[in-house]
Amino acid sequence: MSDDDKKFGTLSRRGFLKASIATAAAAAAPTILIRNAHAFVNEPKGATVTLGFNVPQTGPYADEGADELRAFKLAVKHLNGEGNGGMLNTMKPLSLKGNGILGKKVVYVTGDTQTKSDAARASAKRMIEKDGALMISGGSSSGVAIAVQSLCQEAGVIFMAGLTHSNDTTGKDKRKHGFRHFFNAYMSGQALAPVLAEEYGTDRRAYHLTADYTWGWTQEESIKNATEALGWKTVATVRTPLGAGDFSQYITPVLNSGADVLILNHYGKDMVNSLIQAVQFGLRDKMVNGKKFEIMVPLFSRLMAQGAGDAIKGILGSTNWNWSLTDEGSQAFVKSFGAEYGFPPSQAAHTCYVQTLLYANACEMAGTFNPCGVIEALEGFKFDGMGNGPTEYRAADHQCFKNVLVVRGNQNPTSQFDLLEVVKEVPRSQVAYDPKIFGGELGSCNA
Amino acid sequence: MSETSRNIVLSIRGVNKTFGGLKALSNIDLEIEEGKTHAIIGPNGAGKSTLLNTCIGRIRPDSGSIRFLDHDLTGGNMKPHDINQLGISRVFQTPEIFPELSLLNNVMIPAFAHKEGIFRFNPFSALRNEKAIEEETMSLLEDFGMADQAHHHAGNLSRGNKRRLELAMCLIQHPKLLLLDEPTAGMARHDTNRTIELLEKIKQSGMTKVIIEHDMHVVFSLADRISVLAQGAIIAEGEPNEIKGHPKVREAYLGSAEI
Amino acid sequence: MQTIVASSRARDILLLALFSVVVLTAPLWATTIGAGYPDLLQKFAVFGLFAIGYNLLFGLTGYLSFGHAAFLGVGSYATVWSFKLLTMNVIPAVLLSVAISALFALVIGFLSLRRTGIYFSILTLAFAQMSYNLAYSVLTPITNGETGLRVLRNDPRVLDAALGVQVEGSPLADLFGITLTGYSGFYFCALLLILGFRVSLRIFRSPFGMKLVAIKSNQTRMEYTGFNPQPYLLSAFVISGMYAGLAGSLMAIVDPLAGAERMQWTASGEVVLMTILGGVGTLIGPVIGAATIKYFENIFSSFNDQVLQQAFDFLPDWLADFMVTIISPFVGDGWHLTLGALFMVIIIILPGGMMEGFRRIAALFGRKPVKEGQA
Amino acid sequence: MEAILLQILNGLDKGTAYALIALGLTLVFGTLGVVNFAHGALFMMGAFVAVGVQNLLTISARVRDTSITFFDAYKETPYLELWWGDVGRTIIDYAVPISVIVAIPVMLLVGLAMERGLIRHFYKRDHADQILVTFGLAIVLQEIVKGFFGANPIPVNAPQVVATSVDIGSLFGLEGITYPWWRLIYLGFSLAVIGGVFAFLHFTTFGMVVRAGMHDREMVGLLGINIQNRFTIVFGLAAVVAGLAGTMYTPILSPDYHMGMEFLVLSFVVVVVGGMGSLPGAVAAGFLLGILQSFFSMNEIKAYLPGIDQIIVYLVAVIILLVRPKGLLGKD
Repeated sequence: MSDDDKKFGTLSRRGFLKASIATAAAAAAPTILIRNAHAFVNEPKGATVTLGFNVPQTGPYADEGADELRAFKLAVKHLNGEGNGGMLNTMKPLSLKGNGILGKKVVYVTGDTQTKSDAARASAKRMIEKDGALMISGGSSSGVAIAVQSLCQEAGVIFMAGLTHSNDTTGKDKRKHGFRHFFNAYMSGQALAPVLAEEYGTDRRAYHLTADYTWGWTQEESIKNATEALGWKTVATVRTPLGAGDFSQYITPVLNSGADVLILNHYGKDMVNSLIQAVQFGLRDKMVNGKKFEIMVPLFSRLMAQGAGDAIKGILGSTNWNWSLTDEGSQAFVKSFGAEYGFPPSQAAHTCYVQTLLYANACEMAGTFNPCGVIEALEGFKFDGMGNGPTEYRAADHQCFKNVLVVRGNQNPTSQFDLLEVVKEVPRSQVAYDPKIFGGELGSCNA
Repeated sequence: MSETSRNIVLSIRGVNKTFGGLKALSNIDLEIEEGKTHAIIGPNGAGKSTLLNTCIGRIRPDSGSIRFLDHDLTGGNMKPHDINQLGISRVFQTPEIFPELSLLNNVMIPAFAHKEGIFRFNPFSALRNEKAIEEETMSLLEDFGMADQAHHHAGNLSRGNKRRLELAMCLIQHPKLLLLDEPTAGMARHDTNRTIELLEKIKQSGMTKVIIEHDMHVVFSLADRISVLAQGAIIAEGEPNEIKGHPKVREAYLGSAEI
Repeated sequence: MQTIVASSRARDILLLALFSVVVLTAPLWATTIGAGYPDLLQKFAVFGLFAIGYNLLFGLTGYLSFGHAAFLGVGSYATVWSFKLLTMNVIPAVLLSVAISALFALVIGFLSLRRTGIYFSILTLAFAQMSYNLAYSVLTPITNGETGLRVLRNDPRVLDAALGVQVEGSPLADLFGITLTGYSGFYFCALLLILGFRVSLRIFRSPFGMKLVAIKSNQTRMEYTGFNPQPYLLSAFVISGMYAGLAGSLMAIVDPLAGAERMQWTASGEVVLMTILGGVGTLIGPVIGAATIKYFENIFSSFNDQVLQQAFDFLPDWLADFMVTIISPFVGDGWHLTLGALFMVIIIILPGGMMEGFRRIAALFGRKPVKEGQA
Repeated sequence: MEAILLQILNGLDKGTAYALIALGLTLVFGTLGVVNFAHGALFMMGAFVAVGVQNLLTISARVRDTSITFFDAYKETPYLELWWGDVGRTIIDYAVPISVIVAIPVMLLVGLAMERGLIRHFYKRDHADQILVTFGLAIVLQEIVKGFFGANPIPVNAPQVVATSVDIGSLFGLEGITYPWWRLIYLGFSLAVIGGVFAFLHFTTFGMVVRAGMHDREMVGLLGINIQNRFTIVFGLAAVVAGLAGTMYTPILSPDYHMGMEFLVLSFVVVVVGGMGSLPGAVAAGFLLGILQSFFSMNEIKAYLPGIDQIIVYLVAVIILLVRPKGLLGKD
């Protein structure tokens, strides 16, 4: 290392993609950009503003991604003053005027995350570098969300997370540029605990099967802490390989372990398969320790519940949102979505729709697209009328705090969409926590 | 039988080999003299191929010893490339060449092997700088009358020409012993004759050769000495003339054959 | 396929010069096909390098490895760890990555090359899958599992610390003061791609390369010719593993993150497909194959109805709608379908991949068919 | 003790699943010399035959749920149930067994079409070309299924009477060994299919010719036997076996369009560990890997070797291939 390196080393380490983005327009020489003092990445110059919707279009979560994309398109419509306005009619406080964002028409670009971090980042980079997207949203796994969130931080654009449930997204991996409306594993545990105590008592022995990766671990930890606080014992926590398909070798040891509750920290296909198979093994017909054996899935999604069929009936879990909610905001959204597509939105669609509106609203509040201004507007923003009751974007970790739903697989569905019944809407105060418990630091605005 | 004045290249003494219960080789004694062409003949299943593979240390005999020059090959654990590096080159029953490569490259590769040994890591030296080897190869191909096809794919050659190419690949290594496993098997008469011509030329160069052959015409045109193998044992050995008249041979092998 | 000696030095220099010009001007011409932005150009270069290296094994020796993604992943992890522990300068990172992936390749190659054919393929696959499964789960302390290993501001970076270099904002890879992101990152990758191409060219033209082809052509003859194929195969395996490691390192340099899924069998399969699609055993084919697949993945997947509608704006409405209806199943979330169909069509029409197509086109225009190896 | 017995059952169950897929793969390789990356897609298509049959049987009269006003939600009652009451309900309940009957001709047709239309033109081509074309085909088939059925897993139920588990421990005087009916049925069914394939290949003239062809293709051709047509049928057979495996597996694993790819790699490992082209080898390797995978997932073992269940299949594959060059039962 030379002296030169010392001299330039600190100077040249600038914002991640900035140089490239500016030159992308000029498209040629490898120049290092000298940034104009007031500009920010992808500042919209014309009559439109571009948002990037990055969802899984291939792979196991493609249906979830498709539903997210529907919600995004609907949100864009409503922002541009088309359609019936959806939640623009119910959101409080509202700065949006139905004429786009800050008078600019909203357009969007889409991409395929393939539920892989590398592909998701490549897709997000395309949106930022080529298409000039100011905000990226979407995703259906925590690994992808965290990877894209840190990319957006480096690139100096806003990331409005889609479906991501890991504590890490707004915990140890939180970023100044990333915002999450979806709830997390800790909240699932806190919301479920009182219901579990009520339904199953405080003297239970739990057996965890956990998907062997980051999200699974954080959920296992959160649920374990919450249930042990109730007085439950944890018999065993067993890690299962992601995408195991056949879980029989993990389920049979449960039979004679002395446990009387099985907790499946699985999502997506793993959840579908492990749940179906656990039911086939007759776990739910068993009596253990004088109690009826129960199975629990801490994170539910309606789309995945469909895949589990009858096995889901009577199973307890938590969810961010369900279309059957009757508050004004949820109704408005379900109505718009149903009219547009002919079926109800999923929780993934809901969170993506809300995130888009929140971003747009923040821009209006800030009066600028400058991410620093937008971040400031979003931090500590209190709103209502978007489902889940009064909600706050906490400034300390960019996590939304709102009511969490505890749901149960519906025993007697009245329609093909009526899969989950809401057992309890756990108030936000019960699921709140001190942001310090997960560590991590937001960093600073990068624009 | 052996005299000290003669130079023995390959010497096989008392070799026995059984597969399962089957006696494949029984008490074989064989000496190959330098500069001579030694033919091994015998009916199908007589054990010719087993003998050949035992000779070069590919098959371990149950008893007996095999010496090639100063090397003991009795252990039977020789790798083909080690055998070659000792100076034994081999022509197969069906020509083994590099069909995807040009004739030139086909012959250059054994030339490199001769020069470099079993392994040399030289990914950055340019092939076109290897002029000496290229020239040597070209002149050999000229001798074989194949120079005009030097840049053609070897895979497109006729069977006879493939055999000739394979011979060239062996000769460029100047082997101390050349093994020919039925060099004219499956060839048309015309190709056979051309091959014999070629082998006669090589014979004049004084190279030691072992030929395993079916075709008596070939054997009697080329061989200095002939061993006759039947049911795993050598039943007769001698000059071609001796063999022609040998009653045991006629009985066991040549009975109906035209000589 | 190969008439190796026949290529003259002048032709090789011309080929290398042409290749360099095309690569270095990519930001200009790629814009016309919507690929002119740094990330995709970087991907072209990185995966081109990966495929060139893979082709040195598969194309020359015919040994089909199904585990090369493991070396890519190892290269990425090594680079990120170098960024975390040593310095943000890329030189140690690249060297470390190449060295470690060479070591991995040496061990895996030594064991796998004891077998041939599909048995070899499955051995490499097994090693790579073990690496991936472990990296995703129990090795999380080293790999950071699903989330991926990232460079953080408060990492020790002992060399930088000793030299008093400080990082403001997110730490970024640099080369003595040049930040290697965006276009500068692409040019760094491009230079290494050209270097990698040149090395590949030399190997193709060397006695060593000729011997590798000979092993593919007839291993029995090769052995009886006096060469021991094992060290040759192992050298080729390690060299191509080093290419993979370098590619992995570059991936982590232009975007400092290393995820386990880079090592999955699908990633190994991807480089196999790239190589076959472009043309196995050809010099340029693998690069073209790599660019094609990455183009589909990043550009075709981004076409949505809105984009299509704009593209067909010039047509009358009914026709535009019709076109959008026809095309939309094949783009956006249907990009996989198009890619799969492309694989089939190309290989049905053109045994030997896209390079075969170019050769035929050249022949159509009356030129003497350019033989690969001479080209 | 019970734990070990249960794991053996789990292992056998997994083993049959692997073996069934591997069987066709190895048959096709052994006879046709084709590395078929679309074989997993055949398994997936078999599963979707069950989905299709279930969907057909449950074509429903729909009664609007009037409580929902924003979109059309229906309470669905299958016509079969409306028309025939309990009989109809029973027919729907038996969707999977019915699918098995449907799957045989459907998969046979798929297999024949695939061989005639595509695979046959690739016999003489490089393995590289075969890989690319069959991989492309697998993607295309997959995406077509996705287009029709979506990407989510779709539940398919086993008939009610066998949807839960049975106390098999009582048979042996042991306690606490319950095992799902359907898995036992699957095990029995698979063994029957495997047995059937073996019997077919060993005791029919057709099978003997095919086996001879596996040893020496040219020789059989020289005998004046039209081996080509037989190979077409072999491919069809392989497709049927893979398809049946998929159909029968649906109650255990909700099918989705991607499931074939996930089984593909594992079945290749099974085939190769067993010895490429060896049918008994594929079955033996299937059972071996299935049982080992089950055992190494036990907490008692994972406590000492964390993560071992993640890699055990591959680790065993490596060891076997290093010890036995041509797999368990492969021939040199």
